[in-house]
Amino acid sequence: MSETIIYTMIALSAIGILAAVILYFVAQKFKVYEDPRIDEVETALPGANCGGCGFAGCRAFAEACVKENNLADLFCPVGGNDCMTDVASVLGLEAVKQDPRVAVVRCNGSCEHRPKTNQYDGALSCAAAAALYSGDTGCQYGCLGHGDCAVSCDFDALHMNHETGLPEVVDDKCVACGACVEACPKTLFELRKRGPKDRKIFVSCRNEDKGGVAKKSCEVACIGCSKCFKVCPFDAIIMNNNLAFIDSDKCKLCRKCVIECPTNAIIEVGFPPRKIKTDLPPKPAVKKEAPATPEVKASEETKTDNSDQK
Amino acid sequence: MNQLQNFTKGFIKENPVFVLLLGMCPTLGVTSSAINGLGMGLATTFVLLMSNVVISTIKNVIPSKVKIPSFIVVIASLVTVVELVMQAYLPELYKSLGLFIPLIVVNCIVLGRAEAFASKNTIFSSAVDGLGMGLGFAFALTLLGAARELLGSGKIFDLTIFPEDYGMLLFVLAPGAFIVLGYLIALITRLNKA
Amino acid sequence: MSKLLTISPSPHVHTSDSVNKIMYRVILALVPALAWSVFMFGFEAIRVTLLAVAACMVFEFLIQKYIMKEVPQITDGSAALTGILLAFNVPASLPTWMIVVGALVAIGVGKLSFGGLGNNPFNPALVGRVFLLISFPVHMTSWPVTQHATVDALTTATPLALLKEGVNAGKPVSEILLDLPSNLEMLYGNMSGSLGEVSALLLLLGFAYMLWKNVITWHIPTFVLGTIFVFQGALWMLNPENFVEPIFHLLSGGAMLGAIYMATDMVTSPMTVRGQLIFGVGIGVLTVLIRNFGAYPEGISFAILIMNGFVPLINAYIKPKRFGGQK
Amino acid sequence: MAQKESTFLSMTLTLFLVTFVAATILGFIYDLTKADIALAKQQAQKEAIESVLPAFDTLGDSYKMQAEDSADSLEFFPAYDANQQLIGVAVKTFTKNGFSGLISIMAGFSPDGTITGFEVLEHKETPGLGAKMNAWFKDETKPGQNIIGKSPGTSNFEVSKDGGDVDAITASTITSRAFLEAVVRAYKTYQNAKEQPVAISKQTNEGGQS
Amino acid sequence: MLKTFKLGGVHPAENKLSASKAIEKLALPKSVFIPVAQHIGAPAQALVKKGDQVKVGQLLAKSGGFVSANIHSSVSGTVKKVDLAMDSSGYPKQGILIDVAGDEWEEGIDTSSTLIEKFEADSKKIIDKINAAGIVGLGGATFPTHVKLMPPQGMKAEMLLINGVECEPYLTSDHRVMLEKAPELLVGIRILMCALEVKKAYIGIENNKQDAIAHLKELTKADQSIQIVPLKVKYPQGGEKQLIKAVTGREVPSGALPIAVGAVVNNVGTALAVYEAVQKNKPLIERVVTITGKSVANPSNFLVRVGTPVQQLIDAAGGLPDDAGKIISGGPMMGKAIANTDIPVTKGTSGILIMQDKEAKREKVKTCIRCTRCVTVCPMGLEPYYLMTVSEKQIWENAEDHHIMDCIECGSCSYTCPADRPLLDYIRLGKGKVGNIIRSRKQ
Amino acid sequence: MEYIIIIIAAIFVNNIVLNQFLGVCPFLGVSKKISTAVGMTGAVTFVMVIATMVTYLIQVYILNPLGLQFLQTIFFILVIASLVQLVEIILKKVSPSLYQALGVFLPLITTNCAILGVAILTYQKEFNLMQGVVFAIANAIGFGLALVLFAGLREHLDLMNIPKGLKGTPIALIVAGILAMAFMGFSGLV
Ligand SMILES: Cc1cc2nc3c(=O)[nH]c(=O)nc-3n(C[C@H](O)[C@H](O)[C@H](O)COP(=O)(O)O)c2cc1C
Ligand SMILES: Cc1cc2nc3c(=O)[nH]c(=O)nc-3n(C[C@H](O)[C@H](O)[C@H](O)COP(=O)(O)O)c2cc1C
Ligand SMILES: Cc1cc2nc3c(=O)[nH]c(=O)nc-3n(C[C@H](O)[C@H](O)[C@H](O)COP(=O)(O)O)c2cc1C
Ligand SMILES: Cc1cc2nc3c(=O)[nH]c(=O)nc-3n(C[C@H](O)[C@H](O)[C@H](O)CO)c2cc1C
Ligand code: SF4
Ligand code: SF4
Ligand code: SF4
Ligand code: SF4
Ligand code: FES
Repeated sequence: MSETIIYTMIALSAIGILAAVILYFVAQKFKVYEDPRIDEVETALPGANCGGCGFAGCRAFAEACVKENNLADLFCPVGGNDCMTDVASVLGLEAVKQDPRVAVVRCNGSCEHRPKTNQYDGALSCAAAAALYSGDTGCQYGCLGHGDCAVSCDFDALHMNHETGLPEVVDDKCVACGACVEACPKTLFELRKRGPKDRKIFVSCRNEDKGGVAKKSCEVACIGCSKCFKVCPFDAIIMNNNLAFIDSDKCKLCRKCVIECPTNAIIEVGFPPRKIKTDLPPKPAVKKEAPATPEVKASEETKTDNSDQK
Repeated sequence: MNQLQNFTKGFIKENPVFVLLLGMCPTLGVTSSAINGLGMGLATTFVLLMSNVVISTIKNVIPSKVKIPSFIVVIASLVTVVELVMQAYLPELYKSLGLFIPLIVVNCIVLGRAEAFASKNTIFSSAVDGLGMGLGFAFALTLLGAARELLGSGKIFDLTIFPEDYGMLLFVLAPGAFIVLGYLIALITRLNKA
Repeated sequence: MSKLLTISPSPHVHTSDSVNKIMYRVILALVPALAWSVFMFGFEAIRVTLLAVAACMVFEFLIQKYIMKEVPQITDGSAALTGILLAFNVPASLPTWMIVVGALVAIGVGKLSFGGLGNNPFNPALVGRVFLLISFPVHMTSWPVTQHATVDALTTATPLALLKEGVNAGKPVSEILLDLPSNLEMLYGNMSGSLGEVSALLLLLGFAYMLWKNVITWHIPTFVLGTIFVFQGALWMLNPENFVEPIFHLLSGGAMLGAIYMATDMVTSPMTVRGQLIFGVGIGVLTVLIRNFGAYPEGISFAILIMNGFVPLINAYIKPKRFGGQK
Repeated sequence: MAQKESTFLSMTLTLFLVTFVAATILGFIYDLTKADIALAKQQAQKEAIESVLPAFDTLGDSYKMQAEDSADSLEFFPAYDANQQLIGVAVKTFTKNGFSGLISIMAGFSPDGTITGFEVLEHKETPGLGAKMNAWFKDETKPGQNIIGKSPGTSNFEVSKDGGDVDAITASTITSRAFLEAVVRAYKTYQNAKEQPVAISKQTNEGGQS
Repeated sequence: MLKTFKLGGVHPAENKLSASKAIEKLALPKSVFIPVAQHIGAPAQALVKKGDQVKVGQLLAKSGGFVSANIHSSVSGTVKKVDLAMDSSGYPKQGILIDVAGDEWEEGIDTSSTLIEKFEADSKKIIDKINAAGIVGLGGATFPTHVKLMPPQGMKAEMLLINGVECEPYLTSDHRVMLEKAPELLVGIRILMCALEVKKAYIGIENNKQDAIAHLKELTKADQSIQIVPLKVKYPQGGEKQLIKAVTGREVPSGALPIAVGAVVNNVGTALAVYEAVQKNKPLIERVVTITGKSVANPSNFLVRVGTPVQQLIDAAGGLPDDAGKIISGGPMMGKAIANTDIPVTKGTSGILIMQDKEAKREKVKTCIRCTRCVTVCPMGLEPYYLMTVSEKQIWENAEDHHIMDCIECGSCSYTCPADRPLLDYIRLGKGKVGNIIRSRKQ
Repeated sequence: MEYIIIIIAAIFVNNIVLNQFLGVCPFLGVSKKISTAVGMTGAVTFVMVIATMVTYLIQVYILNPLGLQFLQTIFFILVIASLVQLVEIILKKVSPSLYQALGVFLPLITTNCAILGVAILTYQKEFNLMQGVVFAIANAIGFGLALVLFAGLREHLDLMNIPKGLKGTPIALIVAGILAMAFMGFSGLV
């Protein structure tokens, strides 16, 4: 064994021991307690730092979780229940289950349904437009169409449809962070229960004007006629200020109200196409002849079918 | 995750350079040519593989307070081995990689993988992870080196692609490293998404 | 009402000034200098300029349309301006392909990578120019013989290069100056150099035009040139054998072109007058440092680029005087 | 994952063990590679010497000599043919005035001072510019820049810009000046050494014999 | 050298088309809609109900708090309903709809045009009268005047500034008031000085109203306490802080009120209204409104009863031109575009401007080229380009740090931006948000 | 003069990040805000100077006499790692405010090539202790200059409309490249 090897062994071991000894004593002397669970909780979180939980980022949420020691009011919408279960297991607590939610737009006043009454020519921001005036249509409650909501969505779950001028939510991508709820100056977004197979039924309108006024400014406005309210077998519908609202906790997705609504203000999402007899948006009309629209559709379909065959 | 995925993730999906952005110094510093990139990449791969193996072997006997120092000693020893061996048998390469060989020690991926993977996984999967990550690193460095060498002097691995007169010197120099890496990362991210 | 009224927030009136007008006025201001370089370098000057402008505009169009998928904005004149200024900063003899590469770097890397007009922190034309200078040092420092040379033997090198050469070889400045064009010659533009930098006088003429049209303010050029004058003057007073007198530095090389047309690029310069003071002084000091002590005989391109890097910091800390703010 | 408690003993012990094992392994590997590293270094040196001198038979003992214009010394490697006749001397010379500082060169001189070859051993000049010097100054197709076969004693080893006989590397005058400075330094020191052999401090050559 | 404020400012084309048109009385409307909130502060509370008969000058709604103002009837007739109706922003607001019948005035109001110069020099009584008359600032902000006249504890007004600047292009109502009602105006000023207990008043007038300057100088020759100050033509000279700076050289600190530097600023129209209220018992029920525009057949200045539909003014000026693209209530720099000509003239309506189609449209927004012009012209020394960006990206902390709340919304920045950026649109938005944040923080 | 040359060379000509490629990870990582960049610079300066001194002494008084130069790497890194941990622990207790300011950066410094790089370079360049310290300080300043400049640029870019694909790291690298290119203007200055 050469000299170098011996020196090597001595020197290196010595510095190793030295490091350990110093570290040990210093660590003893200058001990500061920090809850290691904060880090653990943080790793369990998705790390999107979106603030959907109401805290300034994931770390702050983690700190809150550890501090509160009670997860009742704490929920990470992005990670969802799985994530909260993880957090709970780190902390040895029960996670609070929340029904998965998804954003819906409560305005269906597309360009064709809602005539313009003036031309807006300012900054292309809903918030700016809303601060200026009620909007470029007769409906002061409706979508302004400049897409603040779409910009606010960090998850690419919201897009403006340029045909209708309205935003559309991509259910699969939406994590119910609520950013759009905050962003929309007309508060058109609602986080609704996702429902089985992403099915949901809701009143896509926030117009609180009286029936006539509402109808005049927008064809598909809720006119507050209460027909849906009466037909609902589960008392899921609330009438308030000339406007119907469906409580997603009570709604059993029976779709009776959809057929009942005279203005098509109630929207159903995620259902398979109805059997021909019920696929008639306005009026129950099982016996009556089908209204024009589906007929046109049907003939269009057959046309395309034909052309395909050719 | 099966071992194959574990192995391949380092190439594109979790590429240490393009995606995780670790080990930037050697990445930028030695890639003035493809061969340098490859050499450095392989040296790092060796260290990564071995350190992952060693650390996952000894992980259970290390007290947490001296975890980092111990890991570093392991890594530094391995680097020294590489340094010595390279000096003895590949003196040319050693010369051109210069300062960056000892700096493998502080290459964030080595310690990063040790911490994040090897200290939690079995020896075999740690080895696979180390090898995959290392080769991913080598792949990235070679790619970057090749791109810079091509743009800078019209060659790849010293094979002339176009006359050197058309080479743009800047790409061989420091700024070129940053710029080429910037665009490469953008490209890879794009491919990753697609 | 049959027609829908327009609604918009106030104000409802607007100046007639526009980005396009600003850009085209700068281009117009550069025309005399361009004419002079055509006189000096002949057809080559036209070739380089047209090529650079065309390449910049084509790249801007292609990248915006096909890579960024935006509506191309080449008519705003900024790409053309970048092209002209790039051309003004290279020797008239630069091979075609290098000009194209320079334009690609200027527009692609220097401008559009950041999102296009207004977003770039660095002056695009200078990014292109410095890229060329570092990548092709030989071509970028070989100057064509001017067509109207008076001091024939020496016209292929710029006054600054000759100066640096001489100083490096240990000659005293007074001796070197004998071989250089006189201040008057440099003022009207009888010297060798990059295509657009030769005539200080015509560049100043363009400056006057831009001031008149309110395209730029006087601050930055004055601060830059003033600093060069003062700093170089101080060095010269200390040791006239090692350092040349300050006027020489104002008239030679790209000092005028840089100070008037490149440092003033509004996108890449500070927002307040006090910020512009720091910016201008910084450029002046760095230019003198590089010219006198660095490897490059000419330094204003680097100086401007470096100070471009400081602009965000300057903007973050140097604020306009606020009404009712603390005194 | 079960991890050990951090007690004083366990901490010290582990770190000791880790370093100890590492040290042992390293020590052995160092021992193992030591000879090879030295060999590789010599090999490189020898190759450099061979490439700058005409074919020789044996290398004499190398010696160091103080450069005439600097406090540092240059290393000399005399080479002999089969008859123990001096064929040339390889001089390891340097300059600190390169564009990026140090340039180290092995220059070969025939006994009359003509340059027989050179090899740049170490430099940090800019790739594509100054870095070209190894090829530039021995390009046989360009007599203006080729220094092989010339002698600093007979031609002016300055760049043509400074009035000398050698064309500088394009756009790299600084490197060229520095390079020539190093060569001239080697030449001058060599001439001095010839004139006053007393000053030569003999050294044992550690294995330059081939 | 004419006086002016130092920082920033712009000079848009003046276009004072109606400057030479004498004030005409507009015919009585058929019905009026009188909103209960025509001022800054709490809305007034309606006192009448459907079917009530009202006379001109009768109190319709009572001031709803300290910062609020009474609302009086501007016509006589029957209250048709007390209900919501669209205001200029398109949102329904409460107001009183009255069908006009005859022109019967409340007793005690002196409708003659005789000039009464003498007044009782009792500050308290004057302020009470002003309060009762529902006078609010007619310069645009419609801030209740009586509040301004009662400086907060520990502050003392040193001077009165009368704002005759009228720096907005097109508008000429103040100009006409200064020419045609100068004697009344001066009495009003003396009343205000008395109410504030100050010895000095200045009337700031931009130099483009030479006739008004000469006229008022002539009338005040004898009176040392009122001084006419001609000012350089520069927008927004009429902004309160700018006017104070221009006339006195004092700078109202950021976030503070003019009274902090001892100044109170009132518009000439306000001073005239004060005269009428104090000397003639006439509440604020009518005001001078300019109706103008490049294609308007007959740009004029009308004396209009509050509540008159804008449509009637337009008709009186020759009808809506075919090429009308935008109707603005107020001037082109600060006025508000309206979509609907049924909305009423209110106390704050200084003019109706009808813009042609081609002027009405904004240019396409381009990216900011950081030309520094917005910074240079901002009279408050702000960085509009930055404020817009952070407001657009909703980084409110940065907006607050950069003093977004100091913005007086003069629009100089948007006006001057060569890239046609909607700077003020976003700054206004940011101001709203930051204001809310600050308020909620205080609570 | 000698010190001035060391300083100018380290800050401008051979800037540790832009030219030597050392400490690039923190350069990219902690440069999103100017305030963090300043904090990091403080922490790096602190550790770099101490580390350079300690490693210098170790090199001269332990490794060289014993002929253990090949152990340089392992010794240096062990010293740096322990040092950083020590500093962190002590700061946390002694000056919580300073720890708040610098603490978060300390763990990052262990794996910062710049520290080890400067330690090794100090030895390679055959500086003496004083020169080594000056060299370390100058490099720390060079690092800080690059970092703060870069942070300013990135804060600025955050408000700009960077094309989607280039947002984040790619554009940061391009900016770093252009900055490095601009800094090449300093070449030959010393
Ligand atoms: C990035 C860069 C690297 C350079 N590298 C070298 C070099 O390695 N050697 C050299 O002599 N000149 C180099 N130069 C060029 C010198 O700055 C200088 O221009 C030249 O040496 C003297 O000019 P000349 O040779 O054209 O007469 C470099 C320039 C730059 C910008
Ligand atoms: C809450 C509040 C309190 C005010 N108090 C006073 C005051 O005490 N004295 C005063 O002269 N003005 C007071 N003002 C009026 C303002 O200074 C200013 O004149 C008014 O907002 C309209 O000005 P503008 O048109 O320039 O915006 C007050 C305004 C507000 C909003
Ligand atoms: C940008 C700007 C411009 C203004 N221009 C005028 C003006 O020209 N004339 C005027 O009387 N008030 C103008 N004002 C309103 C004044 O600031 C201030 O509110 C008014 O003179 C106070 O008087 P008042 O309370 O009697 O209305 C302007 C306000 C702003 C913010
Ligand atoms: C006064 C002025 C100077 C300009 N100087 C330059 C310049 O030096 N280089 C350049 O590429 N563009 C210049 N431009 C054009 C434009 O600002 C530039 O393309 C932007 O930097 C691109 O975003 C200039 C524009 C103006 C108004
Ligand atoms: S912003 Fe709205 S649509 Fe987007 S993820 Fe959040 S809740 Fe869903
Ligand atoms: S839903 Fe709301 S935020 Fe979205 S475009 Fe409509 S108004 Fe704007
Ligand atoms: S609107 Fe506000 S930000 Fe714009 S110039 Fe006026 S005061 Fe300044
Ligand atoms: S005026 Fe317009 S273009 Fe100029 S800096 Fe301001 S916002 Fe930008
Ligand atoms: S590799 Fe150098 S700091 Fe990470």
